Amino acid sequence: MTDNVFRSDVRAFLAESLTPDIKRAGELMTSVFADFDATMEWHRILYAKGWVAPDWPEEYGGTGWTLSQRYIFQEECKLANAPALFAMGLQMLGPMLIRYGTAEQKKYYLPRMLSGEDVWCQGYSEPGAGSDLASLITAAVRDGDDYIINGSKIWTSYAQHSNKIFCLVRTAKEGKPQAGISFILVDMDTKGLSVEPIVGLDGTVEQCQVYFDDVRVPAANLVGAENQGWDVAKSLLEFERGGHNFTIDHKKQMAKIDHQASTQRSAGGGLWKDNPVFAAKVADVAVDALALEFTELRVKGAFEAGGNAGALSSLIKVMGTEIGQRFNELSLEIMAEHAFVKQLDALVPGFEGDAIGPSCGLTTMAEYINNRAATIYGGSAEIQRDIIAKRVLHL
Amino acid sequence: MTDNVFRSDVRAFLAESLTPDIKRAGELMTSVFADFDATMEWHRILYAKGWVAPDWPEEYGGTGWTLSQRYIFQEECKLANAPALFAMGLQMLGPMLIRYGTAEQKKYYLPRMLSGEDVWCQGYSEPGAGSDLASLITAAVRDGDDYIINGSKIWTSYAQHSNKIFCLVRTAKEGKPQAGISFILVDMDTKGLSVEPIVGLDGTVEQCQVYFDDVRVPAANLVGAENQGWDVAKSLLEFERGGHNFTIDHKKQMAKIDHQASTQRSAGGGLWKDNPVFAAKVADVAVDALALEFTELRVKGAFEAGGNAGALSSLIKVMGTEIGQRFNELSLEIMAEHAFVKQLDALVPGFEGDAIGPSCGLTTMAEYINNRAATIYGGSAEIQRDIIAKRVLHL
Amino acid sequence: MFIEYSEEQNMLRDSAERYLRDNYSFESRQAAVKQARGFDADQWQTFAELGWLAMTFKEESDGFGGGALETMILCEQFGKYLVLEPYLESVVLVGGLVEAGAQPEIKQQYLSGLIAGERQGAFAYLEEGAVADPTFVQTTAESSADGFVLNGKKTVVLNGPEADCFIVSARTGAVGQDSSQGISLFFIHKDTPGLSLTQYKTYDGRSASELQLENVAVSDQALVGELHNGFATATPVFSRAMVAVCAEAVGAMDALLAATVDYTKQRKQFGQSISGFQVLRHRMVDMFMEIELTRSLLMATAWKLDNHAADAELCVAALKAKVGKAGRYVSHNAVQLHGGIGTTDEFSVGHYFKRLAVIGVMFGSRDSHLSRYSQLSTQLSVEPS
Amino acid sequence: MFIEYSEEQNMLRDSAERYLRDNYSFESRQAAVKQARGFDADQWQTFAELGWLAMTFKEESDGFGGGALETMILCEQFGKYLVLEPYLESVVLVGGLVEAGAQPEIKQQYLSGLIAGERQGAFAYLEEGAVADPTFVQTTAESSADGFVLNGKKTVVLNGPEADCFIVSARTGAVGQDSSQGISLFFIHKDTPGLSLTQYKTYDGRSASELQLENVAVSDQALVGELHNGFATATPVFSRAMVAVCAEAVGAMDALLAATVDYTKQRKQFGQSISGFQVLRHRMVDMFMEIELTRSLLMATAWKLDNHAADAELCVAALKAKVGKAGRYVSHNAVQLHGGIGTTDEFSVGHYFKRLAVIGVMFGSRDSHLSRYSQLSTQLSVEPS
Repeated sequence: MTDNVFRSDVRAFLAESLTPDIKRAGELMTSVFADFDATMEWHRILYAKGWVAPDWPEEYGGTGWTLSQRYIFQEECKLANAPALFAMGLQMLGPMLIRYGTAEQKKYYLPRMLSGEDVWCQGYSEPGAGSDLASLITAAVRDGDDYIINGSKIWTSYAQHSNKIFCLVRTAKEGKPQAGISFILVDMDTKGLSVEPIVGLDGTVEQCQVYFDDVRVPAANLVGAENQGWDVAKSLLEFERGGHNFTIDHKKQMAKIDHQASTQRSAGGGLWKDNPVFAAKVADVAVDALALEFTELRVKGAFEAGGNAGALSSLIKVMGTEIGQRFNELSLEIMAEHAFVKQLDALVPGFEGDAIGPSCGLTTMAEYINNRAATIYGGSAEIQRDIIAKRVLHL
Repeated sequence: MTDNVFRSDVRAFLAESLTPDIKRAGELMTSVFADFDATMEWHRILYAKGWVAPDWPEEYGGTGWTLSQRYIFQEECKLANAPALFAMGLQMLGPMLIRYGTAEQKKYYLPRMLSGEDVWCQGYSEPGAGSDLASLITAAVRDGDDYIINGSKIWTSYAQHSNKIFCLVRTAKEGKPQAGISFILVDMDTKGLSVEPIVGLDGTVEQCQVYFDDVRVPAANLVGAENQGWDVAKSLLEFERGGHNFTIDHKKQMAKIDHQASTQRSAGGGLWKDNPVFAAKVADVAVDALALEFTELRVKGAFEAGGNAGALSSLIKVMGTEIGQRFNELSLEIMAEHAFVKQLDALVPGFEGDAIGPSCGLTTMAEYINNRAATIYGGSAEIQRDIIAKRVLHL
Repeated sequence: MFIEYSEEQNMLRDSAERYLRDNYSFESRQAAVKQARGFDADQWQTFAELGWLAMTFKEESDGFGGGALETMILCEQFGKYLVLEPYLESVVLVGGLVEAGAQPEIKQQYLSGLIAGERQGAFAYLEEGAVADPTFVQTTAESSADGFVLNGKKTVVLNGPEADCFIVSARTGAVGQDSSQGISLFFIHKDTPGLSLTQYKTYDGRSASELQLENVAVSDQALVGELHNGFATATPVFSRAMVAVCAEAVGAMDALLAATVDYTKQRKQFGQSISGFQVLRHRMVDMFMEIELTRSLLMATAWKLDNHAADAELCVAALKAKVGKAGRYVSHNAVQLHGGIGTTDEFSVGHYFKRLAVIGVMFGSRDSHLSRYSQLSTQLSVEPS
Repeated sequence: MFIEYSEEQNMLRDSAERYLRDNYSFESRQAAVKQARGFDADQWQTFAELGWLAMTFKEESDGFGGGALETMILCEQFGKYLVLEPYLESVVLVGGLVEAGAQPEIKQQYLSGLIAGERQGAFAYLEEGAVADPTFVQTTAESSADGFVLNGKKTVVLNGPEADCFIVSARTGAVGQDSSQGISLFFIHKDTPGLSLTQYKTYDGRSASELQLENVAVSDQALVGELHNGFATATPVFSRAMVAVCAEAVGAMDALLAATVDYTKQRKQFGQSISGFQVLRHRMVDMFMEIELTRSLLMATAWKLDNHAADAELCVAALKAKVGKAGRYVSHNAVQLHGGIGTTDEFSVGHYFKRLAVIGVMFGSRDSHLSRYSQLSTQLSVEPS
């Protein structure tokens, strides 16, 4: 099948399968997460189609697509405003289980992950261990066939919606901090585990803190050997991953700005799109976004040729998030006072009232606010630069 | 005398005393230094008037002006395009001698400095000791009533024109690096001392390297006690000095850009001044320059009130140089290809040929090139930020 | 110049600082945000009793005769403590407009109430799709037998839900060469028939509303300022309002820098305080420099406005542009250096960030003020100081 | 896309890299700068022998049929080694114009000489006070019995002192709606009566001249491209020239980053390599990122030009704008991190900096290209890749 035929097939499927509410959830995303219910509905639709985990090996439920097809699928989903699937299971835990899990773990967990029966969240960060993840202290102490876990995890996205959590826990205090860490799977219903939501600056809850108070977990839930958890987790934080792909997001941001600039008046009475100073600023960001697009293609080219492009991968994370933030700032400049209006109900798909102000400004402030986190989570911009300095420039 | 009357007096004096060639030397400055001969001619004129060292105490030859009058004098000199006097004697060594020199040293050196008979250069930096000045290794070893100096100094401005040099030299290797440094005065004619010019990027020579090969200097030339040289030198590097004053320089740069923008055509055919994107960029820098002007006035106000404004002084150095560089970049954007032309002869006062291209672009490239050093010398922008972090933010 | 503060001004600053420090905790502020009302009426009453609301009105209006400097002094502290109360909307904007241009009857009836904190005002000057351009006015005021009849819709009327009275801009004449021509201002009581509100909260913890006007009839006495030339009255009030929000921004930035310095000293990662990382240290130095440059512009601008300096408006434009840049730089980096907790509702850092986001685009974007700066600076050069 | 290099292209890059590394030291380059001529004629001859000068001409012109990608591959190496020889002026610009638009007689007489490195060319298209606008042409070419008579003055004609022949833009018709209308290009031999030069050096170590034309009579054969529409011929040549200088910039930036990484590792202050300072490390990371983003744009642009993609010109504008920013950022910081020695004639760093300063504003400023990007992007959206 040529890529073009494949693209048409994906488009046809999306056109027919995306319900208005699911699509609306995608349009109303103000962070990397969409409305949870709509997202899970979409998850189940993709599962039914067999397209829920394109990046997995076919034998575990993947699609067997080429790299190019996977890119196209991702692109088309975003362009059609499909909500992003919740990634902690499919993108994070899945691949680690496939590589490090026991036969039993794979057999039990992978199908439930694909079907959406299990919703996973990630327990890595702790209040005292953010950028310096290896300093985590949540402890798992062996007690017969179980571990007993005490401590707390923070920035656990959508923990309030999840029934399972995978955690890094400390099982030994000797040696280098990384050496005593284990990777373990925990049922959220276990006694002693509690979840406290963290209200974000936009007024919604996406993050939680998860507390462990003598939480008893079977030792069979360990992934990899005891004290080898760092390696398990690191396999997905690997430098060489080419997973970042910001171009479609940037293009959607750009299209939004074009629309805003074509409808909103700037000082002096003309439309924003006719303001040369604003146009120059947009062009400045657009040029960087274009340069990043071609950089992503270089990476894709390298992957297709069987190589990797490690250096460029970290660059893409840093530049992709910073360019995104610059687009947010431009949107806020246009929408200005319109963006002040806080109407969280209008951001939920299915809202039937009249939203206040121009609809193109509905998400502006929440996106601007929430996207500040993009340079903090998953390795802050500063940590990324440290990494590039060390691994790429060998400084 | 009111400040306004004083200002008129200064203006009248400048109008009558600045010869065309001296003024031209001021106009053609492409760095902090003007043509040496014209500068010394102006030095002698000011000396004859008694105005060569306004910042010195009256008993040593100062003018007895108020702080405000000294600012006015500085402003008017710059506005009239008087060349900046060579500062190493009058601004640097003079005040140190007044504070730390022996009676004999003051009696001998200060009058010769005022008259211009002695031209001083400064021997601080060494090839291996730039930002980390205290690591200097040029050594002075006591031998009877003399010291014998061996080593080398670099970035010695106008050493080729100077007959005297003041140096920091190592007289002890024990203790903290700062502890074994002495401050000494050296005659440039002394046997074993040699000067090698350093050609700058614009093709002219302002800096030199000075070599000391068994240079014998009387111990009486020490300023302050042996091994106390760091304190002597530091008295002028003091954080609390309010000496920086960039506003007039920025206004002159701004006026130059206004002139260039009013005569040169931008892409599309209009003049640069009518290009809204360029105007916005100019305004952006101009706003920062205005903010810095008011900051300088805050510092001046604090000094007049008998206080100091240490934190703001370091800010002024950093921002003043960086704003200056941004103006240089704007000029280069306007003059573009015209700025490529290298015509060093036309930059010397008294040049009588026809210069190539618009006269407003004559100094553009040299200024742009030379001003990169402004964030390097006298404590690099990075060192300044380290200082502010430590002393102001107490980090 | 440069400014020396009078003893009264120093006292005002010190007392405002002291009162807010002791009585305006972040926790109580957040509790007020969660109320329907959106601010603490008791606080507002205390502000009135402390004389803050009267501070900048003329003595003949029963004020204390203060100017832009006093506005600045108060608002800087309001910014530092994230004060929610509608000083900007009710006092600076509506109070300022009423004092400057309301007819005697209205002035007599309402001004003392505004000054005493008994009445609240809101200025309705924006319309949908054109918030960057307050001269884009489609709301009309047609002349009638005994006054005017207004029709139209105003958007993002800050403090609208709390207001007893509104000042509304409406078109009474054709658009002239100067786009602000043909616009008049009207004082309208909230109970006037035909006026209706849609209320909501704003991201920075305040309240605002949409304002519909359907055949709202007002008397001649409702006119504020000149007919067709309401901007002659509004422009100086906007200038004062820009000083107010810029002072608030400086106070907020001070608070953010202090919090960031403090946090980075305490927060340990990789076995050391993160303030030990040079990149973070320099970032905080750059925050410091942006703040001090802004402060210099702020002080000079307030002083120049009070002294009717020829370049006062130029400085207002410079100041608002600078606040747009500095506010973004400082708040973005404060959040960045706080990491995760900077993005939560629970810590104050994020609330300063949101307030600075709002101030940065309010009353015109940074670029529009740079453009105004360019225009004004070709008209005059900055006066020698 | 994305590009896969052919075996020939890989060989070209490797051989250029190898030759220059072994034969084009910074010291010999500086020796050439100090000569009257401004470049090394032996080097130029070798470049011709290596086939570099013929690389991008059509096979019917005795070239190797290469395109923008080959131009890019060569110029990137020229930038890396600060090559002085006038490849841009003589081959890309004049060679390109002659091949594209010269009359058969001229083409036959001169093109092989240019390709063989025996003749040099210079493109005289700028006039005083309007270097940002090549359509500002006051030099006139009046029609005469057997051709044209040119009068006027051209400025900053790069490689002018070395040129055997010039291509000169002159006005033959009125300014049209499109400001480039009414301009024609003429091929003029340096010995033509009425032509005179004022020669000088440029800050980046090259030579240039002012060009006076006093009743310079040329035949009809001198016309290059269409009458009144010389820009139809010049525009694609300018695009190629922008790829050339941007590739040179990428090579120069690569060299600067490598030198800076190297220097900061060696340079010790405060008891450690200065590469240990986090601020400097991150600065170098930002340099690296600017370079790689620029490289991506460069490769894509060259590829798109060769493939006549609809968005090729859009990419050219993006590329030139990006080089303006990246070149400044990288070169300023390379100098800054080298400290004093970065400001001297003796070390290569400052010479890369000067060359990047020149490239940054040549063929239009960053802003003019951003503006062109805006215009073009409203006309078409970037093609799916």
